[in-house]
Amino acid sequence: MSVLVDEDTRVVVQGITGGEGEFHAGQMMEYGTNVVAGAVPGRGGEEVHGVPVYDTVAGAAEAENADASVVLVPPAFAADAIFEALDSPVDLVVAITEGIPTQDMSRVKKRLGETDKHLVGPNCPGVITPGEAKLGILPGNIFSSGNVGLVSRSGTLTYQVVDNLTDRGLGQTTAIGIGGDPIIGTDFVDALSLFEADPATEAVVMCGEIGGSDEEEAARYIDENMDTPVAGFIAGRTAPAGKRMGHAGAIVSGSGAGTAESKIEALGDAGVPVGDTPEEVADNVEELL
Amino acid sequence: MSVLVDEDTRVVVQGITGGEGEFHAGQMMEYGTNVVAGAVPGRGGEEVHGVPVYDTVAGAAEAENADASVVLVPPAFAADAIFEALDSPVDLVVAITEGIPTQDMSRVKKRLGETDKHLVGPNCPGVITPGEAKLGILPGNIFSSGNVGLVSRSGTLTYQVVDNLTDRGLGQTTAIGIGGDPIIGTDFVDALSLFEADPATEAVVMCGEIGGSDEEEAARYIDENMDTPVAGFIAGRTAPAGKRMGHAGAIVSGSGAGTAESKIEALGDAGVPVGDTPEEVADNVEELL
Amino acid sequence: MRLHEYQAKEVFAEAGMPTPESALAESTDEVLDAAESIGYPVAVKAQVHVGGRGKAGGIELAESDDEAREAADSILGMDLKGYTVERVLVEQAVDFVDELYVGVTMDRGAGEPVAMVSSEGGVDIESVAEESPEAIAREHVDPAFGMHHYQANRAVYDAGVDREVASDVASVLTTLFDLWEDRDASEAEINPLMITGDDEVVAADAVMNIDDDALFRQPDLAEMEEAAAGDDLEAKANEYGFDYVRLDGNVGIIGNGAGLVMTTLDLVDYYGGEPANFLDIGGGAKAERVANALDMVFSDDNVDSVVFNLFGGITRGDEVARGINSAIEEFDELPKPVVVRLAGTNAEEGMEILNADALDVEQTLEGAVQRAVEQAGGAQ
Amino acid sequence: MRLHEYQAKEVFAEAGMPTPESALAESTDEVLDAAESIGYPVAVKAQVHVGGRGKAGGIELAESDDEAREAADSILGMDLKGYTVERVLVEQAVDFVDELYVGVTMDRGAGEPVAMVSSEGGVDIESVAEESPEAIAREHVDPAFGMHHYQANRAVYDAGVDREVASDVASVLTTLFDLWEDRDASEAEINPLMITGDDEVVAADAVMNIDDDALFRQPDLAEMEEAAAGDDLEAKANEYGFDYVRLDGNVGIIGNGAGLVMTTLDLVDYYGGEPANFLDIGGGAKAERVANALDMVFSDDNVDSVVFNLFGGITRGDEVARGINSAIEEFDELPKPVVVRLAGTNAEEGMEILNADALDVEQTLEGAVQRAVEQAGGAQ
Repeated sequence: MSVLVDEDTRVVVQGITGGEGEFHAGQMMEYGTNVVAGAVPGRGGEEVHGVPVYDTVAGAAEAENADASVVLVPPAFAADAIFEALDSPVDLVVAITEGIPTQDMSRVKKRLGETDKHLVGPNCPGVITPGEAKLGILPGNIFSSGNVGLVSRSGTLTYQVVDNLTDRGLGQTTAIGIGGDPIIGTDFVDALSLFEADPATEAVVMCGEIGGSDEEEAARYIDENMDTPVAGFIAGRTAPAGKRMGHAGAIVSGSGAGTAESKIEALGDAGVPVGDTPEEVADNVEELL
Repeated sequence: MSVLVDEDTRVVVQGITGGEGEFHAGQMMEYGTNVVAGAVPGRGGEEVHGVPVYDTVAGAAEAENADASVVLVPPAFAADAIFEALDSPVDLVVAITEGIPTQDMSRVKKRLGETDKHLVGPNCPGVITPGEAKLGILPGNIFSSGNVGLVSRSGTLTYQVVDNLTDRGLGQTTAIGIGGDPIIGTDFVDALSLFEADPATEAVVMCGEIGGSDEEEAARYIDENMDTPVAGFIAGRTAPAGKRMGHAGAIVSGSGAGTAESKIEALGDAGVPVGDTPEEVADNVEELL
Repeated sequence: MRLHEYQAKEVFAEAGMPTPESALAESTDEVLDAAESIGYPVAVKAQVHVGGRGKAGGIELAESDDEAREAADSILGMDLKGYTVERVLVEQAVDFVDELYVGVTMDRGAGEPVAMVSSEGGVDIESVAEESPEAIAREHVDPAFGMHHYQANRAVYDAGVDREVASDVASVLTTLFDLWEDRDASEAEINPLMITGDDEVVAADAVMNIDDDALFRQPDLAEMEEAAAGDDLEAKANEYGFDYVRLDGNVGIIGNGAGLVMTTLDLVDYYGGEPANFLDIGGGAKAERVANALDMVFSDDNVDSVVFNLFGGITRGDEVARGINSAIEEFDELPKPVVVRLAGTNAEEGMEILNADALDVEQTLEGAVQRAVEQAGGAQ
Repeated sequence: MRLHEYQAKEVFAEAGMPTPESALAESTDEVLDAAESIGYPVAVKAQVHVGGRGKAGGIELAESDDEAREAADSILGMDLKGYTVERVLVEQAVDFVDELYVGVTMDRGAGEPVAMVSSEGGVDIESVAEESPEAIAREHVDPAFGMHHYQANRAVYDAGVDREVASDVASVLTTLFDLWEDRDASEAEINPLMITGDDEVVAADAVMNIDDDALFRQPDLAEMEEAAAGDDLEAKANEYGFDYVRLDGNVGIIGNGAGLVMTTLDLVDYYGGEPANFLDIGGGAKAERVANALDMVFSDDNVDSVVFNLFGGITRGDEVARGINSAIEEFDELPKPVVVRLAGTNAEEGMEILNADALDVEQTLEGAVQRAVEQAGGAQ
């Protein structure tokens, strides 16, 4: 079992003719992902890695019966690409692109709320169900199949934590990189509710970071609605206020909102052990299982 | 029984300090309508006809526990006034104003769809439940209480038909003027479904006119969903194509869509007798009851 | 309000739409000057609000001064379906290899705009819509968001537009949508959008209808309307602020409220007469408005009788009657028989005080219409 | 990217926002010229990205040439919380009777903008928000529709703004929202918005933060950033395309991926050290980028040791190692000790081939951080 994606997921890659798009489409296919088409306006009729390219996402999804898309287009065009995917038959959109203007994402979020679809990202590494499918740019080889769900705002930190888990034989059901932007599609609560509903997921790791109040809301959700145990990690304890730490969303505001302390405390109050180091997170997961 | 409004409806009049607003607020109150407040930006704290004026609809509705508003503001500001009412505690908005730009109404319609509220109009005479309340500019004295529901795109035509009904002692549960614009809030199907659900309404008169395809959709709805009998009238049989007949929405398109023939035929097919004259409509209602 | 082609093209060009070089001309000399400065071949196009100008002889191609003079002489001053041609647009003739259609209109049923592209341009798009609806790609646009870029692309690819010009056509559609929205159009279309041999895209025709209710915020377009005032009676109606439509019959009709006036027209027809017009004087019944309405209908030479059907709502019938009485006092003698019927609030009181010497007073709508049809010469 | 007050006011003025007359000056003479042309009294305001300029002596009022000279001499060149003042804005001093706050920002949690008005302007709005949140009227704005006019009105009336100026303040808020949207701001505010004795409304201060990710479509604003480049190291990071934040400690940190770099900082702190910076070199590990990153961290005099923590994802660890090796070959000798740890795909192979003569190679993240803290002088 898994959430969001599995071996049956049929994927359209938006931007498949670009450098990133072509490379990662190849990597996804190599991992076993069922990539069925690409979508790039003006490039319909071509082929990349043996799959057909269509001019529109709707055209690709209809012809190839796709149910998910991965957005690998440059930031200036990415919001439009997400709008297009949301207006096509696909149910899941995974947006990898970093650097989409926040106001664009605000409008995307409004549209998303008018649909029943899932958007993961943007500015995220994607979603992987080890051994079945990966939608995005995650390095498939560090993941292993198992019973731990993982949700994280950060890419390489996810890899670090997964590395620690895999080292101890703690495999994953699905790992979801929700992305480091201030406005994202799937948030912690959405991802946690998917894992809570998944019988195969027996524990969840949640890697948060400074900025916003998603982690605090997740803590409330965990406290009130979750039976599946959760282990936490929060990056950015040493970040100064007012500075953006790499991710557009990783910023403690001038007034002191969005600190690591606030998030660690909220998770602690919800009974979530928060590790001081990635190693400790793996320790905590072992204990919770 | 009645639909939409009754003696308990608590009404805010938007634009109550204007000429039309003040006059019709007075007329509504004289009829017995429970007008509890006015709303006009910049005029908060004043009084009109003894009811307090507030700067905002939300302020008025909260302070006076209102659940409906009547929009009597000039066309350039009317769409904004409707947006404001939809973003306040009132559940019913009756927009009387004629001449609101169609693109404004397109945006209003989108917002309306995001709420659970009712909008009647614009460019309509309003809603009346005889003997209980009128929200709008209808001449209360020609109506009488009874068991016939009435829904119409036209004001004075409604009065004419009501006159014919009242002459024969056929009173009304509620009469709804849905308005003559191309894009309106409550359409025929919405109004018919309200009457269908109202046990006191034993027959419905539906007065349509040329333009659009609302009457055709109503015919389908009547055929498939209504037990309450409906008598019809369609104005504009002699209207030439391409000319707007007074109402912004009363136009047979150049390609011949929206003709009276099409509507009369659709209603006929749905078992709705369509009168050739207002007298005949009253005859038909008598037969249906 | 419909813009003339030359006006719509001005608006288009301002927005960066590719349009052919052109100039407006009101005389043969102006046509020749324009043609010379643009360079032959040129098209000489009548600027009147009439469909099918080409077939009716309102558009001619000229490759030389002689041909341009001939075209100017034949088109300027000609009668095109009842309209006299006073201006022509002299325009660079585009050498095209393909013709597309692009348009934006309001879909009433959906309550939102729809953008359209078809590779079958240059012909009547309504026939295309009827005969092969799949040849028109449609994108409904969310009015809160406006048209997304992907929608323009999708419409273009779905319509099967050639890959070489697809992106330019998508830009044209985007510009057209933005214009439609910014200018409060009810309809904007380019038919044909010409594709030249070297893959240039050119708006060869331009249609824009503006929402009359939004003209208050489009002052420059509202001015174009004044410049292009048409029919005398319609201009008068505009001046008086009446909703007025001229028809072919001989029974003049005045009333209040669009639905009731339409019904009165329908009843004239039902009882065998022929309505001469639709005239809605709107709310109230001030003497001046009544007099203006009578003046309008009397000015129509086709009118043989008039039916005046008023439903007093908030305004009481006796007040309406006094308004009518004082209006007809302004005429020494009414030039045509007028049948009046009052209904609604205090209608009986009103009909009692109406000046029955000058007017025919009837008790019912049906009776009034029948009487007016009779006065106009009886059922046809 | 934060605009300077003078830049934000230029943008405001272009949009029709009422701003006081002002001029930028870089010398005492320029201050005097500006003051003379504007007329006394004037405010002389330091143009640096520092909060609380007034309290720190960065704003002075001048009523005469002498006072203006004195203000210019004291402010120009002064050190304001670490920034040298190179420019001042000389501005007409507004005689006010009331101070309001208006602002627009993105509410992350709601995913939509929020417009705010408070009658308690002129003070730190964040304290107002904490101490009396009801003193700030808020309107969430639907990003598809933009701000409706009623929302601007409602915010103003809900904030209890005086009736006499309410409509002007609503206009200011509308203009501010439109600017916020058109200019891709993350934050736009006026604090204080001054109300004069004759009910004029004037933006006495102006704050605009622009979304860095949207600068590509705000070329004129992007240019302002280059003109206002700050700290040397930050300028260098900008040039190299690194996400970089300078901190106070002595352990330099280089890594890939924001979350992992933040975690490395946290671990340095956890093991008793003090991080000197945040530096994210992003994806891949080309030799040039590695060399640039080392150059940056070595240029920071505070740095005593460096931890280089890379997680090879799609890029294999052995490739990363080769990138690091070839980068350090560019240095004759590394000026500061560097601890490297590689993880992820082919990490072991990578660590084996790392140049262990020049580098400290550690197997775990925790180990690497501890070693770097040690090299920098041990836990504090």
